[in-house]
Amino acid sequence: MDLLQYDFLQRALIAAAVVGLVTPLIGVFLVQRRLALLGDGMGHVALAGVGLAFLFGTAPVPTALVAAACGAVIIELIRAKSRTAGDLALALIFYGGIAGGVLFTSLAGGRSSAALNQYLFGSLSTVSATDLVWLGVVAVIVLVVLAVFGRDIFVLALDPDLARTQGIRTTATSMLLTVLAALAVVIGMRTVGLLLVSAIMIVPVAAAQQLSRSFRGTAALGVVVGELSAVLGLVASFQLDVPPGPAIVVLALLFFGACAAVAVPLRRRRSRRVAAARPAVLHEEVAA
Amino acid sequence: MDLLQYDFLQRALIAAAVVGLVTPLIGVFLVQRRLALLGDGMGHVALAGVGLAFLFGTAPVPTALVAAACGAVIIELIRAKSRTAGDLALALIFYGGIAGGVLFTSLAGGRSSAALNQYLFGSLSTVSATDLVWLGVVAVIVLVVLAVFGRDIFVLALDPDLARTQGIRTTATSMLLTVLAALAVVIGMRTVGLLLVSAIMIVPVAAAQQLSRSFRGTAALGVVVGELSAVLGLVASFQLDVPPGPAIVVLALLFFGACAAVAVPLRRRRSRRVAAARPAVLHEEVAA
Amino acid sequence: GSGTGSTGQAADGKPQVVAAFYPLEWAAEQVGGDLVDVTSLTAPGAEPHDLELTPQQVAAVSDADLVLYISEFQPAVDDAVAQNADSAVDVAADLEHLAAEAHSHEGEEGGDHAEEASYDPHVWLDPTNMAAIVTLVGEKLGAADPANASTYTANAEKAVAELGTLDAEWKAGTATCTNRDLVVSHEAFGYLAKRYGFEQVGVSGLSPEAEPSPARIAEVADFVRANGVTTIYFETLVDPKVAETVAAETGATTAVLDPLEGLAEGSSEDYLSVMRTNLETVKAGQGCS
Amino acid sequence: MTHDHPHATADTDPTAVFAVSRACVTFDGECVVDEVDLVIRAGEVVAVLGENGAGKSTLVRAMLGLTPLSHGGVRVHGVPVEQFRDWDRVGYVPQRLLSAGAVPTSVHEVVESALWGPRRRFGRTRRSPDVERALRAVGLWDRRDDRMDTLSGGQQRRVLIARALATGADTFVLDEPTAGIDADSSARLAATLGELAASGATIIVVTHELGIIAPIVTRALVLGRGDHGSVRYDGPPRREELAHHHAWHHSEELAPAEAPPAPVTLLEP
Amino acid sequence: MTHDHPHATADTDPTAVFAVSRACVTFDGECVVDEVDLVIRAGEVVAVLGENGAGKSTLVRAMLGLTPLSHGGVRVHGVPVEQFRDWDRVGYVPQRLLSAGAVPTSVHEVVESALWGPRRRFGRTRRSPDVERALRAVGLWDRRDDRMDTLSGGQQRRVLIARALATGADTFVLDEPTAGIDADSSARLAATLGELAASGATIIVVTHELGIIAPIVTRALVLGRGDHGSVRYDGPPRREELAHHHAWHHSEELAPAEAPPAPVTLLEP
Ligand SMILES: Nc1ncnc2c1ncn2[C@@H]1O[C@H](COP(=O)(O)OP(=O)(O)OP(=O)(O)O)[C@@H](O)[C@H]1O
Ligand SMILES: Nc1ncnc2c1ncn2[C@@H]1O[C@H](COP(=O)(O)OP(=O)(O)OP(=O)(O)O)[C@@H](O)[C@H]1O
Ligand SMILES: [Mg+2]
Ligand SMILES: [Mg+2]
Ligand SMILES: [Zn+2]
Repeated sequence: MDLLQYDFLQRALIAAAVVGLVTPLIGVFLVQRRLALLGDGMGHVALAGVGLAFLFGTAPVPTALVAAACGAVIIELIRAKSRTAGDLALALIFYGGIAGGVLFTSLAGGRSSAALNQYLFGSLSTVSATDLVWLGVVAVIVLVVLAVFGRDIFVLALDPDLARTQGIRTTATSMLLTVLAALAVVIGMRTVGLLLVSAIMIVPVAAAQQLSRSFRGTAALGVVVGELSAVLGLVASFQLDVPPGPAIVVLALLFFGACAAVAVPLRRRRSRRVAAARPAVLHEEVAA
Repeated sequence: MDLLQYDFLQRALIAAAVVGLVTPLIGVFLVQRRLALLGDGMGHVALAGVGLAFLFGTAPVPTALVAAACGAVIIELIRAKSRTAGDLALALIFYGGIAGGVLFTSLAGGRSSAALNQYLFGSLSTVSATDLVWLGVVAVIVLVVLAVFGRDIFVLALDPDLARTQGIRTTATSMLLTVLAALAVVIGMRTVGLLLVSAIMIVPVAAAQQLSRSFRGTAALGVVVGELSAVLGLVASFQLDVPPGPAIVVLALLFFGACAAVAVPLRRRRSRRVAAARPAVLHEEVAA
Repeated sequence: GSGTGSTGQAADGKPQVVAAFYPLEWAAEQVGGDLVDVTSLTAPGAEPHDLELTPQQVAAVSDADLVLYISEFQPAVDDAVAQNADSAVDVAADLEHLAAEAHSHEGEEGGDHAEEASYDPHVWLDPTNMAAIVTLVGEKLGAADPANASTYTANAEKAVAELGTLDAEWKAGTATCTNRDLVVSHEAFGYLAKRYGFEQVGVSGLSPEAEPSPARIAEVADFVRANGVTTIYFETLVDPKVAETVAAETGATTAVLDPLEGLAEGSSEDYLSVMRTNLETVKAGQGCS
Repeated sequence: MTHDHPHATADTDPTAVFAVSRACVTFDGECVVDEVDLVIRAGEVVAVLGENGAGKSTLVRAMLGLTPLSHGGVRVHGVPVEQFRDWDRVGYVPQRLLSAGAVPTSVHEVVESALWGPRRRFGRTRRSPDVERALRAVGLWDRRDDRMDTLSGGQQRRVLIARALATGADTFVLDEPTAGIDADSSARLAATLGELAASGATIIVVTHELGIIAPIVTRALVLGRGDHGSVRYDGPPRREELAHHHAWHHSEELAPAEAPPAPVTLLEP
Repeated sequence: MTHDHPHATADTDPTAVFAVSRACVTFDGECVVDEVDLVIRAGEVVAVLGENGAGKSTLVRAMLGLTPLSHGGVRVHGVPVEQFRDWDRVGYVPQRLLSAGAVPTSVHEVVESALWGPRRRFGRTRRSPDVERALRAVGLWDRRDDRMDTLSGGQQRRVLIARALATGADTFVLDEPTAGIDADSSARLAATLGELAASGATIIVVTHELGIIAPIVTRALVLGRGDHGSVRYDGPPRREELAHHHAWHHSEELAPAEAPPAPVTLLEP
């Protein structure tokens, strides 16, 4: 069967390519800041937002976006103001999101979570043209923000004190990253699905860092792995008649396994070369 | 209405008390090892296990347990063998669990996740006598294992090198913790629900560490907060007619907020006392 | 075990009936009228990941004189019933011909995308099944409250008659349909399709985690094109995106077919009126003029 | 090469690089830095001495705005530190090594990152001669592509020093830069700092071993718990006074009287 | 107070505390510790010297079984290190400070935890006199209830030293214990190590500044890249040889010829 014969598959392919390109670029910062599960956490907070929308009769998707952004800000505030590690702050928001979602809907008169979900869950196979526009807008926002502030975020993740003595506003900068991730996750879950967007943020980065010796290298390789997983995973899901989200994620996990497996021999080989090129370490240059 | 008039509420009260007592004791180690979201992750792996059970026609709950235990072991292996941080290893398992669950069930003929869930999700209001027995057995196992190996796990979390030079087998010990947590989560989700068991593991510990200056203090205060949240949350859920799991979790989060809020003034006051008691620091004792 | 507080009659002396979700609530109301208090657990299906009953609901289940539910539809209700209610009636299991139908249903669709449980629980979408349920409820209420047994029987018969009318309307309305393929985004309409001579073609399940596979969508799109299907149905409580995708792919239109798992808040509709709306939808969509 | 009398008011001095006035830092209700008045002028090389816990790191962190003051104020180049924006004039070496990040980071990236920040958002830094010069100055240019976390402890500290040097700043705050660093590298650092000082840079070095940097130090500051705030001594680095103020070996209880353990570094067997 | 000739085969020596034979550690294909043969006997006080990256930490970690050898072997008290079980005889101070845990941990708990492990699972350790003695030896007994992460860098290292002392071991491996530690505390540590040595303990100290511990050192080991494996020098701590082997100040390029920066610690102005 020819894949591109179907419009919906063309759209799915474009969406997968965009997600595979953009999300690992956010993910590499999230991994460095030890917020690898932020994606799923934001998903749950967005659900709580929909619950709130039911309760107060506001529009669900914007409320969800606002809730996720607030969740992102709260994570950073908890981190900054109290002695709480990043993953722990995330866990608080995560469980708070689930509990809040159930409570609010229960208070709003017992609508089930299925009702919540319809406002939030997309799937690669059902991406509409409007969805593509949304994805594109968010992708551009993400790329622009990272181009401008990515270096600041990197320095911050390296060491907050060093960042501050370079004039970087630490709390604002880390909020920027988290809010950006929240935005990407909420739009992504609405269009291509939560599993896909939150996992493709992280898994390719985990694969890339097995082989890489630098942050830039990790980001670049992460994008490659993300792209490959997204496109090949979509094709495979069509061939094997399985849902595309999980297929892509499983493929990315296979990439991770492969990278981890080759990491050891590769490291060995690479450095034999380096060792050969560097006969007397630390002795060739003297003080400048 | 009198709460204890109903058998099911008596059982719920007992279950809540057991969960509030035991899970923060696991949680304090998980938080220290930066696996605060392990609970939810194990839940998803267990779901993948049920998917596998559908595929191969095995018994769902034991398969889920085995899958969760394997997930726990894999997390520790990824950590030990590749350059992957704890939270990242957890994220891999987490997304792998979701993707695997969906794929397996899709391959097994498209049963929806509702079918998965019924094998795994319990609720405090519907705890049976058999569930109580299971909970009790797991609670005893957890308490015994922690009594015997808790100190080893602590040293390991402090510093793996120091642990090894004390003769502690590091990989085995950290697997022990993760598998123990997986066991507690799977039994807990089957009986009292995933949200409750995984959140009560973590949130009270986060609250306790705001006020505490020691690991023991955090564990003790965590149990107190866990117990209070569980019991009061259950009562509140009955009064307010909301589901008990989220009510308990929200109460625990309120405790966290309260602890974080009083932490600063309390620290200030406490230490003025210390300062008074210690006029010349570092000078009263000379080499032993 | 059962609740110690299961004293039978509540403060106002009326029998307490707890229905798991809307169609059963409707049945109980039709049969019980003003003589009973009917409450609904109204927690329609879906992700029990976070679905829990409140303790008061469980207490209501354990105190009730009659609990109406369908097993394997709502796990939380199953649990509550298993421990607390002597007076629970699984309306699907207690009716042998329904169970048998369910099994044959599984046999014919086995391996496909149909089931949420070991059988299709959406029995209430066939008015004749609903009639059987109403009759059953009449019997059970009569047993629980023998003093009013004859009223219940009379009420049940009246409701069965209305359901008969509904069935007749459906039969007549769908007799002339040019298209017999009912393409739905969630396969809740198996019994209905079978009764009125349609073939249900499902696109996917309803859960967010069970996203449809692209191959399946392509297959349905091909089917839609090949068979001249003009309308894809989605249900109220579930994301219409799947239906919209297939519709956009094929040029078909979408329409709402309500599976009646619950009523919208503040709705003045009831089972009969919703089923009649469904009939109009199907007539328009399947070319039955 | 002047220095202020301790406890001078400092707010008004226009030539001061750092002007600290009546600064206190309170942790958990306890004054760690207590009533410090201090002016550091351009071109000074200040050694900050004092026992562990004397508040050396806390003081320099407060001077950089990293630790909030409970009262008092700090001005950097005349501007309150909270409003100071010329951060590219400051190079800082923290006392602690970077914690191993979850994502691999190369030595070059760590040093290069010194050139990033609000003021220099779009420049290319990968081929910056500053980075190369700085890495060569600490003898680690050939390790530039290695992962930061595979370096030895001393090498990692040297990378952090290179990072501060790469900024091209004129003000340096180094918190124990020579701890765990070998003799060669210390000497090289001393030479580099000497050059910088000669070119007019202001340098603040927190240290426990004046040793190799002693020749370039123009002023010593001894911190500790005293009667009049945290500054015990502020003046030229004279042996007796420093010894008197506990900043250097004087441990009578432990060493034989009048024969303190010879500062000679090696035994003659 | 004897020492072995370098490159002696060591496997068979029954009195050896550590017997390292032809040990190599390879990171990323590069030999960091190369063909090391070494026997350390009970009662020796060995200083391990060498420039940053010479492999000092790697060697002692390999001796403790913390870093796997790519070939060769290590025996501890006659047992291959992988099978060694008497870990309560060994006290180790790592080079890096503990990373701040997510859960608060008190100083007392950190030190106390030295007494835990497979051999001593159920004893009470909260009132152990060992813990108190060790914390007093590093002058931090009054900080015992404070959170570890609120201590200064030097204080944290002293807690780690206390942790090693509290084990009651007879073998100590200290990786740069005096880096970042004040003079008083160093002197105190030297005194404590002297006592331990006098009582027959075996001590291995990795260091860049022999300074205050010089009097008790019986043997020096200089590591570095050489023609015959990593050990450049193994023998009594004699000044000239150490200087020759790069382990101590000899930086001709930087210091004025024939007048190396005086090891005197302070300037006379
Ligand atoms: N995990 C690792 N992976 C790769 N290389 C490593 C690793 N650990 C150490 N090295 C390299 O091995 C060499 C020796 O490191 P080691 O820590 O033993 O040095 P050291 O002598 O203790 O130095 P220092 O005085 O700085 O502590 C260094 O060049 C370092 O880069
Ligand atoms: N975050 C904190 N919370 C509480 N107390 C702290 C904190 N940071 C430092 N302190 C305390 O303040 C005092 C000074 O610490 P500081 O790090 O400034 O010492 P230092 O002079 O740099 O010592 P060292 O030579 O060990 O580096 C110490 O007693 C320390 O315990
Ligand atoms: Mg300091
Ligand atoms: Mg070292
Ligand atoms: Zn989830």
